[in-house]
Amino acid sequence: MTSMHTNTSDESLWRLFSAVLKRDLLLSFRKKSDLVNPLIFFLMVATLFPLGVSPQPAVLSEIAPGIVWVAALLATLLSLDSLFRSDYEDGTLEQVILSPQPLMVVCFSKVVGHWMTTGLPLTLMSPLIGMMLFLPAQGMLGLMSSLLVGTFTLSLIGAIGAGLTVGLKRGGVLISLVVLPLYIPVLIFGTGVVEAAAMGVPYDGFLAIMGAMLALGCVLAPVAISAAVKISVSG
Amino acid sequence: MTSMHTNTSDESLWRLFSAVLKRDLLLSFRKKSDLVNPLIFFLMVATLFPLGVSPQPAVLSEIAPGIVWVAALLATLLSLDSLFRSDYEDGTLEQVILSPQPLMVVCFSKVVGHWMTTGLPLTLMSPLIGMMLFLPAQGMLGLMSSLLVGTFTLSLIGAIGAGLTVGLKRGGVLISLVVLPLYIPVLIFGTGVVEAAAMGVPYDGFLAIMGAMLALGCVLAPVAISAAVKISVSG
Amino acid sequence: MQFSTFSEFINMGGHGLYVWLAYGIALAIITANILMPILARKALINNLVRRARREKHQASRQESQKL
Amino acid sequence: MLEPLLKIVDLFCERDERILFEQLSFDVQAGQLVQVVGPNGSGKTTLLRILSGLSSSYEGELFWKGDPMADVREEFAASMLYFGHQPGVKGALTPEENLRWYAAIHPSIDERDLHQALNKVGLAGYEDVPCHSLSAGQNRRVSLARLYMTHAPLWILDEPFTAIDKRGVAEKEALLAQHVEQGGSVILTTHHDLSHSGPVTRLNLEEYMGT
Amino acid sequence: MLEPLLKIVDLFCERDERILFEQLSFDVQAGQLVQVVGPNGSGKTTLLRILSGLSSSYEGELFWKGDPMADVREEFAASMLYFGHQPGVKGALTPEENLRWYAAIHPSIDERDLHQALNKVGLAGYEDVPCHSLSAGQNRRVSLARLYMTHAPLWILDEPFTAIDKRGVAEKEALLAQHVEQGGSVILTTHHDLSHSGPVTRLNLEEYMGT
Amino acid sequence: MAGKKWMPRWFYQLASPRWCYEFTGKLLPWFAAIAGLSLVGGVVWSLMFAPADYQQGNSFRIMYIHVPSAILAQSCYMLMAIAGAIGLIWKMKVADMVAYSCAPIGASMAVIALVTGAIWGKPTWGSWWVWDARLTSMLILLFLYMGVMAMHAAMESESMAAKAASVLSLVGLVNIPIIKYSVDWWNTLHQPATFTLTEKPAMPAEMWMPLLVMVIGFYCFFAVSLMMRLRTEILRRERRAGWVRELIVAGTSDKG
Ligand code: HEM
Ligand SMILES: Nc1ncnc2c1ncn2[C@@H]1O[C@H](COP(=O)(O)OP(=O)(O)OP(=O)(O)O)[C@@H](O)[C@H]1O
Ligand SMILES: Nc1ncnc2c1ncn2[C@@H]1O[C@H](COP(=O)(O)OP(=O)(O)OP(=O)(O)O)[C@@H](O)[C@H]1O
Ligand SMILES: [Mg+2]
Ligand SMILES: [Mg+2]
Repeated sequence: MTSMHTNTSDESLWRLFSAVLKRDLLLSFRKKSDLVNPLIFFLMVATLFPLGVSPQPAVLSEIAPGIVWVAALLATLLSLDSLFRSDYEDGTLEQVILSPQPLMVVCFSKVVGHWMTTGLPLTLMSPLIGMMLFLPAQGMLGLMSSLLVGTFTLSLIGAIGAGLTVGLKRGGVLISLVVLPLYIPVLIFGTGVVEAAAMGVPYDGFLAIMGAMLALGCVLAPVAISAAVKISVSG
Repeated sequence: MTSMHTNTSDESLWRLFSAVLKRDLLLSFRKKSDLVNPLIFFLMVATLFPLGVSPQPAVLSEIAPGIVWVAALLATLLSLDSLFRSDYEDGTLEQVILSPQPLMVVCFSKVVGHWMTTGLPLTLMSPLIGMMLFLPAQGMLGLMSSLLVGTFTLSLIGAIGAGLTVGLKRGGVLISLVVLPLYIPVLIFGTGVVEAAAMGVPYDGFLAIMGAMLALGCVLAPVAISAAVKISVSG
Repeated sequence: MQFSTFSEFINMGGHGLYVWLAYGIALAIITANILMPILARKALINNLVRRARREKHQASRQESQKL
Repeated sequence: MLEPLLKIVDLFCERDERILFEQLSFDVQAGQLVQVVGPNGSGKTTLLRILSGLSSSYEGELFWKGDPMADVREEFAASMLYFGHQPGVKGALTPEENLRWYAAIHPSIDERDLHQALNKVGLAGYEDVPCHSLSAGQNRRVSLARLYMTHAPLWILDEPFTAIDKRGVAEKEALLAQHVEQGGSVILTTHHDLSHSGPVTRLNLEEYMGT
Repeated sequence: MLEPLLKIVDLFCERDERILFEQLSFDVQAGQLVQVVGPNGSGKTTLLRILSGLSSSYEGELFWKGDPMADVREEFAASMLYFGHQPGVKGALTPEENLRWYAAIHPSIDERDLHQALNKVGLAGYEDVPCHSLSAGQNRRVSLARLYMTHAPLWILDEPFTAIDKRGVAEKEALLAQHVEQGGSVILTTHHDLSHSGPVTRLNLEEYMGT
Repeated sequence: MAGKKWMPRWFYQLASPRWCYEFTGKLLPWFAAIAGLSLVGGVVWSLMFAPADYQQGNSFRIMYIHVPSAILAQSCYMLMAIAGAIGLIWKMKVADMVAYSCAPIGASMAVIALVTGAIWGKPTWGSWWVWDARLTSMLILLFLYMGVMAMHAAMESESMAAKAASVLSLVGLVNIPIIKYSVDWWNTLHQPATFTLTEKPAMPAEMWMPLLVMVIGFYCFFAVSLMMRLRTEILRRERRAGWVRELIVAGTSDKG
């Protein structure tokens, strides 16, 4: 019995990444509801506004970019709470932390899995909601591209909050407090893109800024997420 | 050792009711954050709209009733998820079901406790948000009275959803799906009251309807809640 | 001195309400920020003193039991 | 002997296509200690949940003091104390508050015995520590303290000795023996050997295993 | 004897104003089975979490094969297998998928031994049943199957026999004995008597209790 | 701990709660004196002697508390995040305590800035609140503080709470410039700035002198409040240490 050294070569990292991703996707697909629920939530929140605010197309089309984005943001936020929670409760998170594999890669892989099961379908569904809220047709592409980039940033930032609150009994609302202020730049630029697109103004500048935020997130967030998870588990 | 019959006299029911209420309030007050967090969430969600939609007073004051109500609805909804969950997870819910005391009373008492720690403070805080969204001053009274009546109805309805989803690992989003459609009448009449009040039109008709919904809820919801809880636990 | 009479000073050229409200709230929050640590410190020290006394008491009782 | 306290007639239970037990009939008399035994996954927990009324996915009949269970559900609930896999202890409350709450929801639990019970389970001095900062065994002890406070004649206990240390187990066994001696009944599962509990009736689930 | 595998020097731990243990020093040699004993709440779980690296709220020093733990954290992680209060089994996955995932995250666990391991813990035939429809004991068996698949020399086990039936316990004990014989080491807590595991070194936490 | 040798000596002394307790005990009266003097002097100066603004009249006097509190709220966040980082990296307990003590002070400064701003807005803009870039980013700063405080409140163990809150405040620190930038941009897109806070008439000396005094006073008040909280916190967390026991036994005479 010899001690075993971790092989942190690229290839082994990639294997780890894909094993984690595969498992998380498998878990989501086994519980179909996990896939569908954020979508329905998105749809429902978006429908609340015509009911609560006003059904007039003129009013709705003006507030549509904001509403779609806020609904997407809330749907992501709510689904994030469970990102680490079930792993924490059944003890798998403990095992991941104790394993010699780099935690950062595991966390990043979980975030990717989360985005693939919420952000991506949300993006694909957004034109439907845009239509329901009378968003001009020329705004659709802007809506989708901003959501595509933005939801991943949201998942990355939110995962930090999820990691920090996973050890707490009633994380539910706390995660929103921690994460919502950090979401505001994404919200502002996201709606900026959609509004520009709806008015037919070029929006690639804004989209580039969103891309930059995503890149920054990809670099910094995994460090923060893994630190957060470690703190939560090892108290 | 003789068998013991339950004393279902009014007085004993009242004792049960107050014991449950006292414990739930105690739990909330021990974790102050449970009290404050829904409030901050309410505030934050309300802030998202000016950021996402438009900061112009004219636009905001038009959509203010809808936004305040949607934010209150979401804050109630999110805090509801934990209504039965922790009791379920640590096994106390099982014990409550097995006790000879009427489950309906226990459930109603838990809902009252929930409303006192979320709906009531939310109502008290609503004028602040109304102000930030440029709701006319004459609308404030309508806003508060509609929220006072409405949030209790929301808690009652939401508790049914909470009871149904408590046995599931990731209830988080599911409860929204179950409950949101039922919330829509409350939302419509609630914003109706606020809009009428803001325009200086009498709104007691709408408020009376909301009162009727509340009365109906008080009678029917406890039955549904206790049935839901029983199903979830003895699955 | 910008004001010639006291009531002028209070009135602040019609903006008295706003100015005094702002200064009053700021004063309240600042005092609270000074008072709260003082009170917390008092409560803590009382607590610690009581505990120290209790421990001493217990120790002496144990001594006497041993003897 | 008189009417049995609990009578089980021809119980059948199946989960996921697998028959856990069938044609299971037995009586629990007052003053009897029944240990349900069987390897992991043989259906002990399932049986106990059926008996306590937590689960209704079964076929067969149950009688409480001669009456069909459905008719006397409430009386049964008042005379039964259940202890499940989960200890049923709130982490944010202290042991004392937890037990007061139990006294409020279950008429057979007497609040006046509280301090004595905490003493007995070795938690004197922890009355005002929130339960989340107690160890696994201490948390279960809080829940077990109910046994010292109750007048219920029937106890249904699912692995009550999990995470309890040797001395604790011996004390709990003595308590069971005393309860049985005073005419109470106990149905329990445990992987421990019961050595201090007096006469034990064993119900081996493997004998009723489905085919 | 050579350098001890794990060396603990002057460990001190306090929780909520109460000193759990102090001046705790001991060595774990290759081929040694250490049983940590003590009543409920004496700090066994706390000690095991410190040793495994899950908790850092302690004072004192730990050495792995002579090197300070902080310098060889990764090597230590690769040679240690931890089994905690929670089984670490995902309810929505089958036993097989659960174990494959463990093999992916821990280099010392060998996926090729999977079926044999499931056989050994008595779960043959349950490979493709999701774990949430297994009993308490079966769930823990899934997690214990890792012991049959690992090459890690040091095992840290916190009450591994909870909810496991008699025969299962005997088998696991034999496995521990075999591991120790082959030069591996085990640190465990359990309220069972170890009767089939060969020589056992006991570490009684009561002796190190604070004043 | 890497890099031990290159740290100056005071850094290690600060790391000792006892030294820190004694050191702050010596500093405290000085800061308290300066804070008291400059705040009283500044208030009198700004309320009675500073000239009224030619446009806004006497409501302009609100600036003398609004601006210092707004500045302080921002620098307090920096201090909190930096102290948190030091606590995370060097496992320095005192830094954790500083970070913990900063949050409520910073939050209350943000509240003062918001409330005085709102009150000032009523006579100036005719509305208690506008969604202006500055105001919005101050509101978000308050939210960030609330998140950090909620984090502290939610965690049961002190060391865990300190670490979690530090991670959060560091993440927030990275985000603050982004938030500021985005909010500025957002406002210019939506609405031509009706009122700009930056476009001020060059202030005459008799206007900014009292402001300077007030700013100094606020900073000293901040130091006083922080040190008092810190000292209580040190006592609480070190209550088992010998020197605290001696201090307690020596008598409760030590006030401050
Ligand atoms: C709730 C409302 C308000 C908030 C949150 C707010 C916030 C701020 C902030 C964050 C600063 C920056 C301090 C610095 O870093 O230099 C500031 C400065 C300032 N504010 Fe406000 N403000 C509000 C309302 C007002 C109003 C109504 C006025 C006057 C019309 C005003 C006038 C000023 C001035 C003159 C400065 C100094 C400018 C400078 O130093 O750059 N503010 N305020
Ligand atoms: N989260 C916590 N916070 C504070 N104190 C705790 C916490 N968890 C445990 N403790 C304290 O630490 C002590 C030791 O707990 P630990 O879980 O290590 O005991 P144990 O020896 O494993 O007991 P058991 O046999 O019951 O599992 C307990 O007495 C408890 O009071
Ligand atoms: N939720 C469930 N859904 C479907 N089947 C289940 C469920 N829970 C348990 N089972 C099945 O029922 C059988 C009996 O489970 P039970 O929990 O009653 O066993 P047990 O005798 O208590 O075992 P243990 O000693 O491990 O606690 C198990 O083999 C399992 O496959
Ligand atoms: Mg079982
Ligand atoms: Mg333990």
